[in-house]
Parts: sequence; C-alpha cells; structure tokens
Amino acid sequence: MEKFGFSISKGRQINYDSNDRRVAEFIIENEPSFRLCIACGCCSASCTAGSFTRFSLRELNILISRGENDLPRNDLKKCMLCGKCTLVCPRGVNTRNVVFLAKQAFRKFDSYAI
Amino acid sequence: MEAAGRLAKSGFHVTLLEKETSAGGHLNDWYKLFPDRRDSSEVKRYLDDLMSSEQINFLTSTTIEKIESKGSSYSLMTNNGENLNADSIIVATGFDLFKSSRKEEYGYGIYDNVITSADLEGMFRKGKIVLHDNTTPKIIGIVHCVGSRDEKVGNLYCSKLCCVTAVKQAIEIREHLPESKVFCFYMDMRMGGAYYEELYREAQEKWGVNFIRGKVSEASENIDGKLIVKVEDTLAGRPLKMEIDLLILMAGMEISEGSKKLAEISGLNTGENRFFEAIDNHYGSNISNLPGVFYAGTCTAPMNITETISHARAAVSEVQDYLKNGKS
Amino acid sequence: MNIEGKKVIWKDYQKEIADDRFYYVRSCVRQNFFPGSETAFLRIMRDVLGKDVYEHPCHTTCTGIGYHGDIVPVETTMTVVARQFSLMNEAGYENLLPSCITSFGLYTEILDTWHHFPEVEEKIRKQLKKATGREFTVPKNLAHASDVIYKFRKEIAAKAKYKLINKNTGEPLRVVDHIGCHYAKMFPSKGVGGAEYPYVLAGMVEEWGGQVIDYPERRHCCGFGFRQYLVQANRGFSIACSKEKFESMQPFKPDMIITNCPGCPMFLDRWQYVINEIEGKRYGKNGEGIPVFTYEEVAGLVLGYDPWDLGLQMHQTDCEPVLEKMGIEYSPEDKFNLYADKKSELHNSFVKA
Amino acid sequence: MTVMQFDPFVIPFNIGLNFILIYCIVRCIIWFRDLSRADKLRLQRGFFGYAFGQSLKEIFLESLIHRKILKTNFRLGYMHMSLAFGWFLLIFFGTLETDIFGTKHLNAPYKAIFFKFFNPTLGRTGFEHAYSFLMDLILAFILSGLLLAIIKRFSSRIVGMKKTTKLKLRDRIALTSLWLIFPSRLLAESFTSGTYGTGSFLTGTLGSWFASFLPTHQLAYPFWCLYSLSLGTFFILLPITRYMHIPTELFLIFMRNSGIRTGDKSGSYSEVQTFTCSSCGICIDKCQLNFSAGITNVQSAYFMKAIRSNDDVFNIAHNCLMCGRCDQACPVGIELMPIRMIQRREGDDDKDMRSIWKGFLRNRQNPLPVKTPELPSFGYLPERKFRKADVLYFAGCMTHLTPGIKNSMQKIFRASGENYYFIDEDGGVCCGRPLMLAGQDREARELINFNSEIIWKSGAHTLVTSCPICYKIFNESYHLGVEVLHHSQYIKRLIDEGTVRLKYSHMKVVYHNPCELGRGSGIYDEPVSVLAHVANLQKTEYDGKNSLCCGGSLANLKLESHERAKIAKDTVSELTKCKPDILATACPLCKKTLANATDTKVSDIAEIVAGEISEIQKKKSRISILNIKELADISWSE
Repeated sequence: MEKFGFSISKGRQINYDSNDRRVAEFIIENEPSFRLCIACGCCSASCTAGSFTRFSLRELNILISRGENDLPRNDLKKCMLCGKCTLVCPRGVNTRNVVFLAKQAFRKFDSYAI
Repeated sequence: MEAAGRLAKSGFHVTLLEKETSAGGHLNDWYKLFPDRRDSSEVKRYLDDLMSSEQINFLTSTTIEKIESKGSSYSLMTNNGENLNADSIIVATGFDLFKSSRKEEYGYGIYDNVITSADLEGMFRKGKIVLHDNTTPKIIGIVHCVGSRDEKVGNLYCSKLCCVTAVKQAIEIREHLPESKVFCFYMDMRMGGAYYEELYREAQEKWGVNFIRGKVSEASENIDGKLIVKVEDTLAGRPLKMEIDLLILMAGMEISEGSKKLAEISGLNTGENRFFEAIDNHYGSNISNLPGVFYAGTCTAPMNITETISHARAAVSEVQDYLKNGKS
Repeated sequence: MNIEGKKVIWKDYQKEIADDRFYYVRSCVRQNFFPGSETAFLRIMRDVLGKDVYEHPCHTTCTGIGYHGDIVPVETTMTVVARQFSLMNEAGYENLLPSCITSFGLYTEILDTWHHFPEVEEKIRKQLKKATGREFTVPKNLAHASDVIYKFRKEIAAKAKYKLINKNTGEPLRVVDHIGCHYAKMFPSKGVGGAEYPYVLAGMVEEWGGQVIDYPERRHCCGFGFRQYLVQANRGFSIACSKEKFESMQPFKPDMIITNCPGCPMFLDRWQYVINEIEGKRYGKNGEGIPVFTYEEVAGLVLGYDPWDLGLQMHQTDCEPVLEKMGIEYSPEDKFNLYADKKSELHNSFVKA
Repeated sequence: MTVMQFDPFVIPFNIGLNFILIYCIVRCIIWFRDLSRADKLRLQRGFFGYAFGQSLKEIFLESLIHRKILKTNFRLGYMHMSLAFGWFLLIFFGTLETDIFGTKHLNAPYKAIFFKFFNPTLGRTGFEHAYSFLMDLILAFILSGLLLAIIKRFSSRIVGMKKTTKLKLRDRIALTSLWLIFPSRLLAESFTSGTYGTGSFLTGTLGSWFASFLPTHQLAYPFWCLYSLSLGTFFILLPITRYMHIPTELFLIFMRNSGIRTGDKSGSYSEVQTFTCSSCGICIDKCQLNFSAGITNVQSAYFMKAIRSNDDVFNIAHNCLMCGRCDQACPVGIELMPIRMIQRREGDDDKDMRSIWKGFLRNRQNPLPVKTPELPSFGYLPERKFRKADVLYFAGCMTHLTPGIKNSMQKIFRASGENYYFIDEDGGVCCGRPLMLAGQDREARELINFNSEIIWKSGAHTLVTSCPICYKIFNESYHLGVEVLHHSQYIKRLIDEGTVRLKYSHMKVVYHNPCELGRGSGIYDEPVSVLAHVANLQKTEYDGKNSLCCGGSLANLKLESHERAKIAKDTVSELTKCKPDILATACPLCKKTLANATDTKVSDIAEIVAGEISEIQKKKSRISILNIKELADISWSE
C-alpha cells in the first residue's frame, strides 16, 4: 500500500449489529437500574476522576450499551468508586455497581484482564 | 362532540356537521390511550352518550361549501345543498396525521416494513403485529418527530404527543412480543404531561425499551429485505447503523384538509403553523376573528384528548356568553 | 420493496427538458477520464436522434471543481458562468446542456441564487460587463445531458441492436445506477425522480431491458468529493466511500454500474483496482470486478457501437464480462489498437479531426 | 449377677466417636500447619502460657454456658446452654458413674454413654439412687432445651428470634439425629428401668408406667440401638454440618486468646472462624438489610454457611453495609467484617476452591490464581500540589457534596487561628477507602500514595478530615506518622484548649453515630461531648455501639436506591422519636442520606459548632486570618 501514499480510512460508524454487547447484557442482568440512564450527565459533572482527566461515566454507559467496548475497557480503570455519581444521579442508577460490574464483565469476557 | 353535547345539555339546538360517516375522528382508529393505557372506546362511549340528546341534529358525510354572515347570524351551505342558519358556530375540524410518505428518506409506501403509528394502532386492534410477509418482527425501530420540528416539510412546531405515543406503543409492542427488542430514535424526549415521564421510566425499567438520541436520517432495504437505518447516536457522538425488521414512523399532527378549505371559504385566520389562529393565546384561545365563530380542539394546535375536551367545554362557555351578552 | 410507491414519487419529480437546439458544454475532466463518452453522446444526438447540438469553441471551465474545492470564490464562479451564458446567447441558443454533473449543479445553484437574490445577478452583470464588455440572458431551459438521453430513451430503445439482457440466461442484467451528488441532492426538484429515488438512469436501464437494483448505500457518494480526492492525505476517505458502496452492493451480485457524472465512473472504476492492491479484496462475480459505465457508453453499446470506439479500453475494470453477457461482437485483439485499419465512422472522424 | 462388657449395638456409636475424634485431630493439625510462622509461635505460647487458663474459662463460659447469648436473648441462650452444658454434664457424670459403679476404672467411652444398659440393676440403694436422680435431672435439663430447639425450628418467635437460618439437607439429617439422641436415651433408659424397677423421678416413673402396659423388656433393646445409631450418625455428619462449630469453637478460643487475628488474607484463622459459626442467627436479627430492606439471604450467618459449603459468595460478600452491627453482636466473637473483606479482595475468580471436596480438605497444590498484573489506573493524576502548614484539612469527596460542612470547618479553622491548608479545596483525590471496600486494594494503594505525598511534603503535624470514611483509611492504612483526627475530635480539642468559645443553644439534638466513625474506628465520646457542649443532647436507644446505619453506606455495591431509602426511613423514624430540633451526625454521607428521609433538620457537628462560635471569637479569628495569609505567602514552596 506504500505505493499509493494513503490507505483506506476506517469509519467511525457504530455497527450495532456486529458489536459485542455481552458486557452491556451482563450489567443489565445484574444491575437493572443501568437501563434508567437518561444521559443527563450529573455523574460526569460531579466525578472526582473527571476533574483530572477525560472520563465521563455518561459517555461510557452509552458506549457500553451500544457494544462499543474499547474506550470503556481502559477508561473504567480511571474510576475511584468514590460514589459521588451515585448520590447525584436523578434516576437512581446504582452507578458504582455499574462500574464494578463492567470491570467484572471485562475480566469475564476478555482474554486479558483490564 | 363534547361541545355539541354540552350545548345541548344547556338547552341549545345544535347541528353537528361531520364529514365522515360517523363522529369521533382519530379516536376511532386509536387502540389504547396514554398515559394510563385505557381503551379508547371508553372515551368514545362517553362522547356518544353526550350525543344521545335529541337537541342535536347530527348530519354525517356533510361538509360546508359556503358561509355567509347575515348580520348577527350565519348561513351555511352544505355539500348536499342544505342551507343552515346558525347564531353561533363552533369549529372543531381537528387535525390530519402528517403524510409520512412526504419524508421520502424513510421510504414509507416503498419499503414494505415501514409503517406509521396509526398503522400500528390498527395492528394492535387486530391483536397481531406482523411484517409484510406475516412473520413476527424481532427488532423494531420507532422514529420520533416524523413531520414535526422539521423545516424541510414546513412544520416548525412540535406535535407534542408523538413522544408519549411512541413510549406507549413501545410498551405495547413489548407486551405483544416479549421476545422483541424496541429502539426509539428521538431528538428530545418531550414527556410534558401528567404521568408521561413515569411512563417513560416504566418503558426503560420494566420493558427494557432502548432509547437512542438522534433522528433517523435514512432507511434502506438490504438483500434479505431487512431495513437498514442510519442515525447519529448524538450521545455517543458517533453515527450508528443497524438492521431493523419493522420501522414505525411517529407521524405528527397537521391542520386537517377540511380546516384548510374552511379557512378559505370563511376567512378565518390561520397562523404560521397553518392551524387556526385564535385572537389570544392565553385567554382567548377559543375566539376567532369572526364574531360568533369559536374554535374547539386540535384545529388550533396539537392537543391530547384531555386538552381537547377541556378546550371544547371552554368553547361552549364562550358560545353561551356570546349568545347572552356578546351578540350585537 | 414496493415499486408502485416509487412511481408515485417519480410522478412528483418530472422536469421540463427541451426537445431540440441544445447548447452543449463539455466537462473538464470527462474528456480525459472517458473520452469516448461525450463523442458518443454527440453521435447519438446528431446521427441517431437528429438533434441540433451546438458546441462553442470558446467555452471554458465553469470552475465548479475550484468552487467546491474551496479555491475559487463564488462571485468569480458566477461571473465565469455568466460568460458561458453570454456565449450561448451569442450562438443563438437558449437550452443549456451541460455534460458535467457538477456544472449542472452549479448552474442550477446560481440560477436559483439569482432568482432569490436579483441584486446578486445585477452585481454579476456589472462585473461581467466590466471584465469582458459582455451582456447575458439566463438560459430558457437547463437540463443535464443524461436528462436528454432519459427523455429520448424510448427512441434509443426502438433503434437498439442489443438489450441489457444476459443472452445466455435470458435474464435482465442487474444494474446499479449511481447518480452524481450534484445532480439532485442540492435541488431535488431539478432532477428526474428527485434525490431519494432518482429515475434518470433507472429509466434508461428499465427501458433498455436491464433490472435496476436498490441497495442500502445507493445514496452514498462515490468518494470523489473534490477536497477528499485532490488532497492526497484525504484520499483514504475517498476510497473508504467507494468501498462502503461496493460492500453494500456486492450481495446483490450486480453485473454493472451505470453513472451520469464525470467523477463517479472514474473512482468507482479505478478504486476497485486500488482496493484490491491495498486489501486484496476483489468485487464482482469470482473477483472479475464490477464494470462501470457512463450512460453514454451504455447507450452506445445498446445501439451497437464498437466498444473500442466508445473508449471502453480506458476502463481499469475490464468491461468484457458485460459485453459477453450482452452478446456484443468485438475483437479482443483491437482493444488497444485504435488505429488498426478499421473502417468505423468514428475512426474516420478522429482521423479527419 | 453377671455384668455384660460389650454388645454389638454400641458399634455405630463407637465408629462415630472414633471417626469424629480422628477427624477433629487431623483438622486441627491441618489448621495449625497452615498458620503463618508467627501465628504458630503465638499459639504455642498461648497454649502453654497464661492464655491457657483464659481459654479454659472462656470455653466454660461461652461454649458451655453461652453467657453472651444468654445476655442478648435469654431463651435462645438457655436453649444453647441446656444442650451444650447439659450434654457436657451428662458425659462428665456418666464417666464418673462408670468409674464409681463400674467393675473397673478407665472404661471405654461407650460404657459411660450406655451405662444403664450395662448396669440395669444399679440404682436401688440410697447413694446409687441419688446418683441416678442426678443423671435424670441432667437429662431433663437437656430435654427442656431440646423442646425449645424444636419449637424454635417451627416458630422462631417464641425463642425471641425474628429470623431463623435456612437449612441444607445434610443439616436436616444431622438435626434429626441430634433431636433423636436424648429422647431415645430417655426411652431406652426408661424401658430398662421399667424392666428392672430402677431409675429415678424421670426414667423410673416413666419406666414403671410403661411397664404397666408395655413389654418393656423387649422394647428396651431397639431404643438403645436407636440411641447409639443417632449418636453415630450425628458424629459422622458433624464435619459437613453447622454442628462442626462445637469442636471448632474450642480451637478458635485457644487461637484467639493466643492473640491471633484475622488479618486481610484468608487462612486457618478465618477458616476456623467460618466453621465456628453456629448459625445462631443473632446477626440476622441485627441486620438492617433484613428488617428494613427485606433482604434475607446475605446476613453473616448465611455468608459463613456459603463459605463453608463453597458456594460463589461474590455477590453476598458485596451486598453488605459493613455497618458492623453483626460483628458487634456475634456471641462467638467471629470477626465478620474482616472475613467479608477477605472475600471481597479474593474477587470472583477463585474458581478452584469451588469444589466441595477441595473445600473440606482444602487442596494446597493450587491456591488462589495469581491476578495478572495490571497497568496503573491513576496515571493521569496531576503534579501533586501542596503547601507548608501545621494542620491539614481533607474534606473528602462526599463533603464536597455537602458544602455546609466544608464551609463550617473553614470557619472553625479561622476561628482557631491555626495555620491550616485545605488539601482538596478545589476537588481533591479520593482517599481510597471506597476502592478498598470494593476489594480493590491495589488501586486504593495508588491513591493512598498520592495523598500521602501531599501530606508529608506539607510538613503538618495533624490531619483533620470531615468524612469518617476517609478518617478510617487515613488512620488504618496510610501509616503517615501524622496525627489523624476526625473533625469531631479536632473540635473537641479546640473546645478543651479553649481556642474556640461556643455559645450554648437550647435546641434538642439527637446524635446519629456514623458506622465508620463509631464501630468502624471506635470514636464514640468526642462527638457526644462536643454536642453536649453546644446543645441539649438527647439519649436514644441507638447510642454508642448500638447505632444504626443510615443506609447510604459506600460499602454496599449491590443495594438499590429504593432499598437504601427504606433503611434511611426506618433509621430516621427511630432516631426522631423524641422529636428533636436537629438530627446531628458527623458524616457527610449520613447527612445526605438521612436528610432525604426526614423533615427534621439534619446537620453535621461542624455546622452546629460553627453556628455557635461567639462574636468575640470571630473578631479574633479575622486577625488570625491575616496571619495565615502572610504565612501562606512566605511559606509557599514546591
């Protein structure tokens, strides 16, 4: 491909059908309140970790439920489990358990530990 | 019907003109009503009871061809040549559902498994939700704001009821097809009404309905006849593509054809949204620019049944007031 | 798929297309991409349909590429276009017939702008006057060359020597129609069949015996998109677009692609080769590729012109498979031997020129 | 007359007895072997030292008399006592009996157990009669307890317990055999007595009455068999039932008295503890998840049972408030919280321990799988910012959601005139306790290191925190060499030193003691005395060690918000019975949780105190602020 000086760009499109949603399903099964998220962003706004780095639980929730696991897999490690998000969530999502389960799910489904 | 019934109750002689063969309008095609999901027929029965009074002269398949102001009263010429005189007129010409085929990119009328909210209600009535080939859909998509909040089709306004209808229908689909997955594609969830938000929550919590923020931009068919929808998941900030078996379009509300015609022949004012324009939005929402002519219901703006009925009652009181004092 | 539904829409999107006396303006790039096409168009118009088609020697680029490539400012473009109009007036024609989709789109856009903002038109008039001393009146009718072929598709069918039918199986060829973005996406009402379900090419294919296939990415751009292609660093996006389309149409087993835009056939044709080079991915029946044609080439084939006169040897993806299926007689050895002593009129006309 | 020396019916008993003795010895040896070297030494010293006497005393009081249970719940205590102590007496005097009346000394155990069978005629003369009276008395004592036990099984209320533990099949079998033991002995003895006209008030009367209408002679033997059989079965089943606690407890008591503690890794001691749990169910009564949230399968008794039978305890381990109420109440003194923490740390991937046999004879070949080393989680944390100061204030994440506390503390600091530095004024780093509670120590350690550096560099001598959660970890896991105070302690000190003068408000105040502060860190008095100093503090039945959890606990990952709400509601309604003006607490999380559940005003101690700082004080403090500012500018350094 060198001879052309360019390659075929990868799309940014989420392909819902081919994505791996096991992590999302695992979380929903063990923490049904996961479904209740309306992406208001309170969690991200109050997040302790989020004040130091790019880390948005709101975003991760969406990505996980779409089966876009790459960013969450590594980003989840940034969470300090401090629990502020759980306190501010207007929908009563048990956000700490969501993070906890997500990590567990990645351990479970990934070949390598997160 | 509400207005007619109420007027009759308070002793007026009422003539009700209905362009269809029976009264009730869109209520007739709806299966269950939000937010409590009661059967629409119950409300219909209530209205029919109101109509039972012999004070009411009920003319079906009748439309108005001509309106003339005779000083303090009006004379109406109907399509079947009748001439009616009225001291006061209540306009309750209602709405039409947006013609979804106008949103060509969704392929309503082209792709067999693209249907409208009204079609779905029909399926509920039959108690059978099936695809064009009579198989059962597994993945169902619901597109909000079809023909509402859309400059391209000339409707800037929000039809206000589609969101809650979508949620209601999503729940009903899950009831009928427990194996199915339902996805709502919305721009905003506008659940402004008593117990609407609660219904939304129930849909997420109890029925596992998926909500994706972003309006479907286009639908197409793949080789095995499944629909491919493209949408931006605006919360993930990424475009999203997925296969769907059945796509349901939440058609918005538009001023009805009848109303347009009436506006032409009567000289009643219409607003930028093409609905009839009342003289005041806050305290005169029933009062038209013609003395003695009053509005009731969705011919002035999108309304739910509750609002429509209250609006009709308000119209009645305006009429009574007009006939007692206002007439001059 | 409910074809009736489409017909309803097609009815809504019919445009007025002049009948004769066309002022034909060529495309900048097509003549070196697929030189046979425009020649073939003129042959068909003049010899087959007996129309009066005039070409002006002083015609220049419409600057469409520059305009869409963010290089030429819109006023400059308008002034240049105004000059084209003026040339047309000079030649005494009033039906503008661009060969290029982007020109067509640009003219449409400019006329629409002037319609809504007469002051702009005035300004341009002044500028043109100042620059060249020329006056102009806007064309009475503006149609793209493919519109005209669409209009006379039946006449062509009547004179057809071959049909878009696989003569071995007797089944219609499966044809993907790809419409240039600037044809109707900007002004749906200005395109035959509108922007969502364009009919201009579909109409020809149906008329000439082929079967149009509707695939998910039919709306997708071929990937030319000026900016994307012109800058080498962006070509990855360009080729990704084409790939998206191929991946989407592949399951439908298309026999050929027909296009009405200068760029699209070029990129849909060449990128098939590049994709194969980069990823080793081949499309079409047992990897022979999906031949890409301009509508003129298809019309020419249908009318029985010699493939090599039509310039099909300029295609990177071999089009022999289609010729075979249609049962067209051609001499493989002459493919790259244009000046072999062939007695085709086209050849003579070349020699004359 | 001839005295029989042996009869085949004793075989089941003999087998059972020998089996259980061997099993216990083997088990103890394994446990001992698995102890860390230090613990081995401890145990040896303990066994041959002063602790020995201690242990004997404790064994007598707890294992036999069941003093603690008696205290908390008499009827339940009596039940346990009658069975344990009664049985002990029966064996003890039984042995004596054989020794005194037997043909020779040092008899095989079965002689003692089945004495009556082998010496049916005994008990006519005065002393003999007296002795058999004693034996009958003991038997009656046991039977009374047994009766209670049976009742408890069918309606636990009567014994004064709200919940009773659920049983596994093997427990049921063991239980029936246990229940059969004494009735069968009673009948066997009665029949024998009936035949020979011996026995005392119980066996004798019953015997003669039977004799009047039953062929007692034929009936006696089968019941002796039954007696021996039930004993045998019971002994055989012992290791795989909760009754294993009977022998295990003895071992535990020795270990504990030798100074062995649970620590943070699983090992013999935690294992012994899990086997010591008798599922008495006291923890179940104490658990708010049970009586407020209606969750009835996660309490310690069930948790211990789950560990014993090697179920997957991962979710149970995390569904706990860690309020420590059960830990506080456990009559056997099992360290329930540490054991839960161990299970949390072990996580969900210790699969090789799941098989039942590996469970009972733990296989030593493949211990817990080594977790794959992970990348550092918090590499993104910024350059540590610090400032020289004498006192540091760490508000903590939760306090940032209750600005009232934060501001009050700053006010108090100004009033105190100390040179303090507010570490996390503009959003700090979490203390690490929440991660630790989730069993993620390695991640927690990263945060600990981060914060420690700031604290050390600041060169402060005292660290004040507003959040008990932070306090606990700073105190236990940071090893700072800096004095760590919860703000209630700090305020107490300021008051005692007279640095801040406070007005007295006559408001009625009730104090809710945060779990992490009270049971968690043993801080009970300071908050109380501070409150008593500024307001009219009311007593409740939930003061001190007995305090309730607010329900907000970070320790529980699994609890749903509505369940938390229920707990909070119950707690509040208990605490506000005396209609206080203010419900005081000393934890931002408690404050937030309680405030959502009541109309009563909920305030943190700091807020109340800040509100009572007298005017003069404020003036003085303004001056001191200036000083601080100047100090700050000078002593600011990198």
